[in-house]
Amino acid sequence: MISTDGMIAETTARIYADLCPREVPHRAEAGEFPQGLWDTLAENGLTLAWVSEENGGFGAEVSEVLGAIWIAAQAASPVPLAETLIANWLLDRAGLAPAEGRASFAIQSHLASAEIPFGGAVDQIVSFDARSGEVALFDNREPHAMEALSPDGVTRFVFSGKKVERSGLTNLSQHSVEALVLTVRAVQMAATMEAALGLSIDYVSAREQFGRTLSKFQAIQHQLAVAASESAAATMAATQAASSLAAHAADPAPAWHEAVIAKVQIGHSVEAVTVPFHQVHGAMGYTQEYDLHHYTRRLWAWRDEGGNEHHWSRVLGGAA
Amino acid sequence: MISTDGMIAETTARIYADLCPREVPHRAEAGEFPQGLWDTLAENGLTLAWVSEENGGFGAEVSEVLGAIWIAAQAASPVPLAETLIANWLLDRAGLAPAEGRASFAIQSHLASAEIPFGGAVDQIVSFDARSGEVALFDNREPHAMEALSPDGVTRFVFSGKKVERSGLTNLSQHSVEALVLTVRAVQMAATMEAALGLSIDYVSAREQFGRTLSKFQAIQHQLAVAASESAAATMAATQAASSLAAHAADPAPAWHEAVIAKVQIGHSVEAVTVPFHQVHGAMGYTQEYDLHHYTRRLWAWRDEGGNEHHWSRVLGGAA
Amino acid sequence: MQRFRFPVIAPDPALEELRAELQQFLRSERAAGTFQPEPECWMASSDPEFSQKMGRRGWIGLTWSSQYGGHDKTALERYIVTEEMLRAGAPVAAHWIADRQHAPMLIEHGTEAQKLDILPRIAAGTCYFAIGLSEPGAGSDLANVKTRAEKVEGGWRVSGQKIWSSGAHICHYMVALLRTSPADGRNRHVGLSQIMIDLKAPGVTVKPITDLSGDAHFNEVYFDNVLVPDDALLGEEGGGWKQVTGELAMERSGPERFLSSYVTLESALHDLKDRMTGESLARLGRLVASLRTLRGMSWGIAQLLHQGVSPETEAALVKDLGNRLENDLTQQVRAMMSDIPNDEWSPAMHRILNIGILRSPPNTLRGGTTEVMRGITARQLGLR
Amino acid sequence: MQRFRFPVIAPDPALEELRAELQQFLRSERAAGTFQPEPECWMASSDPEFSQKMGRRGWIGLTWSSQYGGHDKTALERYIVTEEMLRAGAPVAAHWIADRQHAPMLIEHGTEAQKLDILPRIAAGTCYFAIGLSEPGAGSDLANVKTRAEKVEGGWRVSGQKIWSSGAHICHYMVALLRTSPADGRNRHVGLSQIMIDLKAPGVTVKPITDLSGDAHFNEVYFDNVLVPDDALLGEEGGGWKQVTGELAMERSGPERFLSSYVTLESALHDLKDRMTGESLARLGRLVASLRTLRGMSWGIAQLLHQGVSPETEAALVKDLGNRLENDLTQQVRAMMSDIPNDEWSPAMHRILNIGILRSPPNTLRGGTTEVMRGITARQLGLR
Repeated sequence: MISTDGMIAETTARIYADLCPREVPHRAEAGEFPQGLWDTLAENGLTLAWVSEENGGFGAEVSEVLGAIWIAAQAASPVPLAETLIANWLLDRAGLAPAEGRASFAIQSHLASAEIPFGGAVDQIVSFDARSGEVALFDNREPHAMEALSPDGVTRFVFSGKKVERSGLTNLSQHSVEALVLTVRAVQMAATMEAALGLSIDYVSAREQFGRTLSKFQAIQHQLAVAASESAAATMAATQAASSLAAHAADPAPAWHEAVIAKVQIGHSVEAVTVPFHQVHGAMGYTQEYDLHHYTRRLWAWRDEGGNEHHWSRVLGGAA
Repeated sequence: MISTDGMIAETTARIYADLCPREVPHRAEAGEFPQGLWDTLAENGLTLAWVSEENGGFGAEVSEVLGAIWIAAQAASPVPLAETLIANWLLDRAGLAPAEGRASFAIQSHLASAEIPFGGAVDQIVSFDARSGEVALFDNREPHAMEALSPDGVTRFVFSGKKVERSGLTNLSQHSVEALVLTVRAVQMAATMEAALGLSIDYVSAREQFGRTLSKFQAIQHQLAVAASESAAATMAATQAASSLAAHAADPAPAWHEAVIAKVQIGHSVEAVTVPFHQVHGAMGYTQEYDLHHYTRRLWAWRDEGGNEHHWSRVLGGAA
Repeated sequence: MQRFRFPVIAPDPALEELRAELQQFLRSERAAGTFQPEPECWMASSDPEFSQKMGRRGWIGLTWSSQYGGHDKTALERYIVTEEMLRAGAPVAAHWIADRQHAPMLIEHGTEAQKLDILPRIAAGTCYFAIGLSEPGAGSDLANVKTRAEKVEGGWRVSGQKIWSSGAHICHYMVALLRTSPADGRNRHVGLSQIMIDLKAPGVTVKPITDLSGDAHFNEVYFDNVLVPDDALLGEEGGGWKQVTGELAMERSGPERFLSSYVTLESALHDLKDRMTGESLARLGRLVASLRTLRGMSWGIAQLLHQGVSPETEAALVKDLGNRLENDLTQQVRAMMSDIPNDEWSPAMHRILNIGILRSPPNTLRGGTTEVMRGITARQLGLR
Repeated sequence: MQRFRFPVIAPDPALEELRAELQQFLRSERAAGTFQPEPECWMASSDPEFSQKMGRRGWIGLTWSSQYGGHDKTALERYIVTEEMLRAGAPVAAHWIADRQHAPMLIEHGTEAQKLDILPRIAAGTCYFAIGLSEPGAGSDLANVKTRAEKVEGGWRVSGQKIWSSGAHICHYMVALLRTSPADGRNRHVGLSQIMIDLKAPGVTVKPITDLSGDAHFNEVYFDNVLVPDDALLGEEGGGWKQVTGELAMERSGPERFLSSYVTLESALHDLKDRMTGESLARLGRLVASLRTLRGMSWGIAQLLHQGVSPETEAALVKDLGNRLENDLTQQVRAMMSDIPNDEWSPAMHRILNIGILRSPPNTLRGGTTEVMRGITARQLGLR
């Protein structure tokens, strides 16, 4: 279990309960960014939670912040909270001031470009160069939107020729940064699976066919039982990654292994949960006005982000 | 559908109905070879069905003989009928007289040895050398028994140093022989799946739990429905391979593609049928005294024979 | 014993000529930029202009009489046309359902006037039909339809609501399953009839439903005392249930049940070319085997239908297997594409894979859910 | 919300010492040829000598008091022992069930005399127990047991039949679920009790059942008016149902539910060594992730059990996931091994893979079928 105790998670829970009811992700996708939600998160310092005090942040515990990320994901958070947290963590490690507003991140390796989550809705991109350890802050004007599975949108960011606003060196390795990013996504994915499971249970408990609620059909029960088992496994994998990250907060490199395990485990279970979730919902779950797709589309997008489960399985097998 | 009309199939059906009731495969596995069944098959000329008239056989149609093979497989035939048919087909193509009794076959490629189906119960081994097209008949004294999944037993046969009794050249390619062997096995596997499906349906229709027959549980119905769909697909794949083989009886090389498709399709579906068959049978299906394992163990053995479904999937993908 | 009937059909060279002609047409249309290939094109990719082009080439209405604008060809020729359109991911959704389903229905049940009026327009690719089965309270449980048609002087008055009617916003007609008399106690299958409704008639309101992929081909269709003439009743009054289940069985075995994601595989092969690893070759081999096997089953059923046999269980098997294959195909392609860095993917690959994933959920719902398919098979196995 | 409780436990270096000691022992036993690793060793690989060796090293009866021959260790230390034995595929079946299940039962419900008599022998690896639950008419539907125990002067008379009792042919005792009074109308859960039966007692007949792999560890056990003393009743008269469901829940989360085929993977890695293709590395990676995740879940439950909490649903989840993992592992290994010609396989690989396949069907049956596990989960989800 990801702990959602502590002040940071509780504040986050309160803000989302107040300012992110189910209409908000819908409106965000229609182009109406929830400025009030974002401003409140920022005013409460949540975007700076992983920034050290000397750089103007709160130096919060890894695990407390992951609890907040869990809560945001369960609300289908339509703002780049996790992305900004990661971006600011990177800046902090390079001794740089946090981003001014909404930010996202990119890991630069041999590729000339990167796919940026939430890329259409952020002001700045923080890149980490895996070869040099350099962190750089780029302006994100005119992002190149891509067709995306995620409701959050994705853009493609080409590194060369872009103006660097500030930059600095870190002693972080690629494994360090991957450990953080993969763990954050694992927590979000596990939270998303559990939220979508909850929606599915509610739906089959209310909907009738053939004079019975759907929940009374053994085929429905067993589909959701399998999905629940995969969702529980995802939460375990995320929790193990989170524990390992918390134990290596100073430099997360040793947490890389558990983070990759979580990526592989959870990535491979996406089909095993999204297929039954959609199936038990029937056509209703396929409509834009219903909430399920806020969860399933994020799962589809996140499993591919930064390499899909097949890629990371090879990496993990090679490291074993 | 594999046609089981025609005199050869009907004769086979009659012989198996008379001489291969359910006890016979059980006794064969306990070491009691069903000599009466075998002698009757041989006396009726069935082992020579694919031998041309000039070599003392009947030169029967490919498709008629495949119908007989289907029938034998559904009875969990504990005698090397299919193996002897293949062995004699090879000898015939080399202009050689058929084997004297029970025979099996081996395809010699770069390996120094081959796994011989029914190897413990046959008098002679007919090898086909894929490099030269040569067919050779070996004595099979002192076979080296291996641990085997199949109730028919498997031996390992080392080619070098063995006495060749007779040999001759053919103009057959490796593809020609593979087309025949893979098609024969595909027909046997599809027949075996359908027979085991029948056993499963009978079992769940008779067995009660919680005051209802098992067949009334939706979870049981859906498991067997999925198995039935895979079994139907296996039969289609086998039938397409059989049609192609029949259309190219003179030299089956052009039938290779459909035969490989059948191997891949059916091999990949073995788990999808054997898992539900065993599951709906509960512990009963796991006992030696019950019949199910005669079918499931053959499926497990045949999917591995001459390379498993993964190997052949690569071959097929490379040929596409 | 062999439990299911799937004849194997020998190849027919005449059909291969037709296929070559279709491929030539599709290649040149793609080259001209008329369309971009899309998965699930028969449901979600509409282009009336493309449909009209097909109509001009004689590729709609193949099987019916030239007297009604048809082309006097066989069901197997029609099969080849549908197969090639799906393989190409062409924008055929506008006319697909009318050609597949409603034209045969009109031929069987329509008046001479209706046939002369409507069939030539369907064949020309200018007249489209929507299916009117589902309602908010009647999904898998189709017998629960509540939309009523009341007999009035000279026709029927229709009131109620249909939902998930694909394409209704561009269609000219809907054939709806309606309650024309009350259920007989617990037997809800009686008193249902099929009625053709002009979607431009007063009292009809069509409201698009946007789906999670952003497409808006589904619709809610409301009927407020819509008056339709007597001859709008297709088939027997009260015979709707039997007619509908017969049609569903026919549709379930078509190539749209296993070729709808084919373009995804083709796109991946294009991007990977000579960079296929052993693993990807194995994935390809497995898909080739499944596609070939399902094609054989579907084609065998087409042959039976051609002979007037309607094998309900075999069709349900094809649909269930085909749905599994299509989901599997998309996942296998995701795995294959992981062999190359994603900035070496073509833009088309990104697009096709995204569309394929986003459009996949309804596959196992439309035309009967997976649960309904397995129930049909279980009944044939004697389990229920 | 988080629906299930699975604590994450930080690594404990003390446990790693124990693990090293176990691994050292197992390596030297294997080198000495005492055993060949086998899948499903805890069910099907019996070697009383090996059990006695373990007893001498203090690896049976870890958690109970030294007063009864135990070693005053924690449940977590016991977990490490079971884990290493399973990973090695060691022949532990003889004592496994007594150590896991019946010793704790005796500690809770036994008389002082029974504890002093039996527990030290279990801990020494010389006294074995069989489970007496299933009957020919009571499989998943366990409440349907018909074997009766009738109260008589000074004890009980037992008549009836148990089946699928693993190891009964070498066991000294069986603890059986028996009907001690009639069902209360439709409530069949009342009137059941757990009774310990000396398998050497007059009237007991043990008949081995050979399974499809050729093993004969299953048995039919017949009771013909077998007299057992009063203190053979373990726990409450009529409380058998509750006791049994509690025990089942405890067993379902152990490492035997996901490590039973581990030796198959290890054997493949040994044969493949540096010949692993990218595909095989991916398969390995996926298995590593699943094993690690399930281990975390199972270990978390061990912690809860240690604290006296018995999480029934979490245990059912582990069993269902573990069963799926084990089937998957065997299939993944088949795929990995297809990378090298089969005459380059070690003889051990052939043997282990065959055994793994042949012994796999009971996994999803014993300890509660997959259908029962999913029913338990569905109940917790509020669906039934």
